[in-house]
Amino acid sequence: MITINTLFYLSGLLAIVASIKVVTGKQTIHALLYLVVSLLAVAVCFYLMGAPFAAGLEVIVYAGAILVLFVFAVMMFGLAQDEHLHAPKHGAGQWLGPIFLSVLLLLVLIIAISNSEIQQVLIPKVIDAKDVGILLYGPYLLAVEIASFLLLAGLVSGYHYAKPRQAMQSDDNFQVGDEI
Amino acid sequence: MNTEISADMIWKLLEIGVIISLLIPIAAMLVWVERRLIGIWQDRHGPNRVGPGGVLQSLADLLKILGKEDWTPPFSDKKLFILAPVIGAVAVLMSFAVVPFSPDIGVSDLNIGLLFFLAMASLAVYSVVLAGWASNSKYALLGGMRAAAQTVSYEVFMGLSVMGVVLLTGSFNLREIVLAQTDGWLIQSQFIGFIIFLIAGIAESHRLPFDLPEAETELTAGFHTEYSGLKFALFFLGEYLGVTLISAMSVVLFFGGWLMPAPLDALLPPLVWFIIKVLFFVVFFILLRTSLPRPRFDQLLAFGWKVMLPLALLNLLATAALKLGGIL
Amino acid sequence: MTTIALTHVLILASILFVIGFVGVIVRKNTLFMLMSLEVMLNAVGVAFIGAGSAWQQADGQVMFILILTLAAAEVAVGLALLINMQRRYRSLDIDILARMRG
Amino acid sequence: MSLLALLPFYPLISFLILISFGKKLSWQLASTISIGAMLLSAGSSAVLINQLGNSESQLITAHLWSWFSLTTTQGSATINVAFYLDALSAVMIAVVTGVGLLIHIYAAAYMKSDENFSRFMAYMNLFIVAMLILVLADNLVLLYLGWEGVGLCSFLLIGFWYQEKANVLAARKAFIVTRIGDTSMAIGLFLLFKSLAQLTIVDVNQAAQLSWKIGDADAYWIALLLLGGAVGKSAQLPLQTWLPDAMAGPTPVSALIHAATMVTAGVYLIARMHEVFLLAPEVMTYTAWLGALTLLLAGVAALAQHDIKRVLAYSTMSQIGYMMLALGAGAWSAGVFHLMTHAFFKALLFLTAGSVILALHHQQNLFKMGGLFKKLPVESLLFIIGLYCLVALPGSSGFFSKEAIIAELWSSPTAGQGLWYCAILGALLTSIYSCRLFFLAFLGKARGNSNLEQHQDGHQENSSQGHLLRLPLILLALLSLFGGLISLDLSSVFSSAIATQAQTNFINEPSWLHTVAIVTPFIGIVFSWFYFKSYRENSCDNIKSSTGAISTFCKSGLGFDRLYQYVLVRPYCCIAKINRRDIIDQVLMLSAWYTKLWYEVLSASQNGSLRWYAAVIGIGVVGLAGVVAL
Repeated sequence: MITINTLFYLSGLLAIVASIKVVTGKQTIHALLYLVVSLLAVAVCFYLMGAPFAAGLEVIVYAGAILVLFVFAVMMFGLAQDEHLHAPKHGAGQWLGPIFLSVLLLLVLIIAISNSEIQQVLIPKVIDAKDVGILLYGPYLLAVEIASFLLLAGLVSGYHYAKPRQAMQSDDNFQVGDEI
Repeated sequence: MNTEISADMIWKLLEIGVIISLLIPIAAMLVWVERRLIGIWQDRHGPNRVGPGGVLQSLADLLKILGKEDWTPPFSDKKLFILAPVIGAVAVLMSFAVVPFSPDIGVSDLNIGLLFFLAMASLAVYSVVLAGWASNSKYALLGGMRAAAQTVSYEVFMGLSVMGVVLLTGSFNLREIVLAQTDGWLIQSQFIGFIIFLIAGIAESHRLPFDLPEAETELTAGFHTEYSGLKFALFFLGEYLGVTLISAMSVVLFFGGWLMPAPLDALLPPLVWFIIKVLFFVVFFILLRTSLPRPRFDQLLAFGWKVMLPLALLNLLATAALKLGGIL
Repeated sequence: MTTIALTHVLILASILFVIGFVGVIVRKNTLFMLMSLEVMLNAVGVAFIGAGSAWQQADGQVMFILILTLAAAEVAVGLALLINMQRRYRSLDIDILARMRG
Repeated sequence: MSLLALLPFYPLISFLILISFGKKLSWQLASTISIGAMLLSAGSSAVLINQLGNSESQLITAHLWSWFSLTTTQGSATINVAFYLDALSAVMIAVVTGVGLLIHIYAAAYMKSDENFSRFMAYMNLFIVAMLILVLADNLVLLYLGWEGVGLCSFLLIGFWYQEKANVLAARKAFIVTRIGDTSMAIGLFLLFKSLAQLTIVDVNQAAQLSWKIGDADAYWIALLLLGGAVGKSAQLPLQTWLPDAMAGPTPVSALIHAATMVTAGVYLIARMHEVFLLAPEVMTYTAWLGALTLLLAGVAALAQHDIKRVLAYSTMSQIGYMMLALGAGAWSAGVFHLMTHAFFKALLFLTAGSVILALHHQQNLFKMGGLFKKLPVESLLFIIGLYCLVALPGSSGFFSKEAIIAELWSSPTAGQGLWYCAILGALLTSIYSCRLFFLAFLGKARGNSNLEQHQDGHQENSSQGHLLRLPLILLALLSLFGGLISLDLSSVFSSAIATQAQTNFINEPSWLHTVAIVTPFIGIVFSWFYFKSYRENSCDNIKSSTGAISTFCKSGLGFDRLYQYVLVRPYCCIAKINRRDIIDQVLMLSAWYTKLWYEVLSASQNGSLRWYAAVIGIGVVGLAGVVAL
């Protein structure tokens, strides 16, 4: 029967599969959509874990804004051709080392998690936006301010970097003095 | 949530089925309503042949569309091409899940209902963007990019404009928001918020005058240039459902949902009042379409970021200040 | 009423994190690296939310919001740089940028 | 701030202006600035000396600021930048600023046509600054600063025409050779500080008297090392070889630095530190013997020189030998007195020689001069005055000072009869080489100076330059003639020395000593009159310079240069060649190699590939987490 647990595991599995598809994808747009799926699945997980506000933000900000930005960028570049040129060669050597390393990392993480005697079980009580807000504008006020500055910096630098320049040419003679 | 199938769950599923099966015809009917109204305002007849007064025009259109070849362009990205209209329709339909139609009717009483609505609205962007991308044609791509830029921009103000409502009612739950307006509709205190929400809503649903992603005169049809048949119908459905949704949300957020002032509320059942209000807004949307010219794209974005955003922020600020001062 | 074990949430986060990590190492395309980074950030978010729920504290969500902010800023700058890179090199291959070696 | 404190700053300011603006300044402006600064200095020192005479304590001090402080186990000593003027330094500043002023005036005219005129004047001013610091220093560290400063200026001025290799080599030689003496002096100062924990001159002299007995090892070594410094600076045996070569510099430099002032710094040092020397009688004897040997050596060498300036250079060495001899014999006042008079007449001689050289279009070879007496009568007369003093004929300033020295030798406990004979022999030699010089240059027939007339024309056109050249000469001539009448009262400075001498100074002196001393120069003149007859009466266009082995040997300064070349320079070069790839360096290079190894390893890891970095971070995390988890 469908329980919260099964739902959680299902969406977790979905997130994992979608993430794998993101990493191994060849088509940029497809990979992006898989990422969206992964994010939505994670959002479901959040909701099931009793964090509906985070789930909402995950969808609105992550899936709805950040990834749209990605899609927008991809559409602007017309990256499809480029991706085919530089797609990873699916030789075993390309993937072997990283996967070995990652499996090792995963093993270490899992061992660490299982050894640390975490007995907690998620309590199905909803922590709603109000709690988060109270905390955010109480003890975390400074963090909020810093985050706002971070966003401002991101805004300014994003504008600066993406500003088109007349003299921008595709020459490879990148010089130290060049403005980026 | 119980592990067994309860009568509650069955009732819920039934409710969902009924609402969806009602919504789609309503959206279809809106096409006829729109055409008729435009006709009337433009001093002509509009579709009036099929059925009494042309009521069955939409049905006829549907039949025509179903009879068409379901053509997918060979140069397109097939999966996405098919997926795009589906996303659009589904996202809008999902949004209706949180809309409280009346005290008893409503699919889900989600405690983050408003957020859910915003989330679905933001997901709806993918429909347009992907359609533009998957079509692999320049008009579609340009339309898609316009849609992405426009939607992402206006989503921000939409979110900000409804925050005033959240501030005053103290909840994301739409039912609670409606109930909080028992003493007076929020349009009194949130007039600016309502205006912003309305404008953003028009932009979100790509209605005139903000239909630049599908501007017929310059982009032939924007992101759905390459679409035809049932897939095109899905886009159309999505658009009219979107109009309905925005109207419904306006009613819920600013005009007290099913609530009516004291002498009037007893006259009709709440659901009817709700539908009347929504229809009022739908008609308003249609009127808007006929009466306003289309701006340039850069004007649209500049208007958004330079006028709407400061306005929304000011509104939020003022609301917060008044709330803090105990005035509201 | 069943509940989810925190261990499982953390393991889910670990798996997502590792997947993203593989992507960062393996992919040459900078765009894919950015996406993989998003996966990794998201995994961290999962861990935070899980922990927050386990202890019934809103701090987990606060941290998630901060991560969200970080991700937004990162994407803004990252994509702008990507646009520049595309303009300059007509490619998004990160190895092209390996010229500034120590 | 008192006048004393300002004294070195006038030339310093002038130096800064001249060196900063350099070629932008016209000749008029540059010479006005530098001479004006000297005039201020000279005026100030005249006022100061007057004040000193009137003051009761016989000294004037000025404390400017604390420089640094030294701490030892015995306590700490603060080194101040402070000036100290007593009778001895008064003599020195009189010489330095007075003669310096005259030579500046002369130099302004002499160097007028040089394109680096302001640089030259700047160096001259800087030299005056350093020299004033040296003589006014209240402590030995400041003295050492001045000491090195004058060495630097000497180097800069000898090599002033640095485009010519000989000049550069001479400058380098002067610098290196004096550096040997300076090193010795520095070690002496270290020892002094270690032993007495004092560096202020007055305190050192007092503490030395109190804490050492006569003949103490400390006193002996310190005095010996200080003597080493003095020997280097004053061009005494065995570090005398640099002075003749230093004549490569412009003539005013030779006059100012290498005759009148800097080379006498050694004499000043020993006189300053006389309390220490008194405690080491052996060292005083060494000083006397060094002086005597230098005196004779330089006299002999001067006999064979061809170059007019080299003759004068050897003469300077010889005269400083007299001063050293005097100091070694304990005739402090006489030594300092001779220093002063020598400054006057040797400056006069050099400057006159400079005028002659200028008139002869930079001809310095004696054998190509001759017959100048008729053509340059004024210069000849001035030169005769100079030589008159140098030879110490009765009535001249040199006579008074030299006779004072010779008179004290016989009965001195640290000198003795042998040295008296040396001094007499030196006097004889002095008169002989002076006569030779005069005969060769001014008498006989003109040899190879046909361009003199032509130059004379140019000379007359530029009469202001001529006046500027002659004015200092005449003043110096007057000083040389009558400087001997200045009564130097240094008893306040050398009171302790006089006290110690008073006890022993009663050895019977033979009555003929003074007669012999006075007669000796005349014997030399008479001898030369006949011996150098050919020079005197020469009428042909050319005369042979003797080319015999002895003559060549003498001409080369008794072969010291060659000796050092073989004994020191060659072996050193040899060792340097063997150790070209420095052995110690190789050991140090090991660490460099090691660093480079690490650099290469780390550099290889910085391959610029972002994915590689990420992977390395991953490996690090795996490692760390592994450690934590397992």
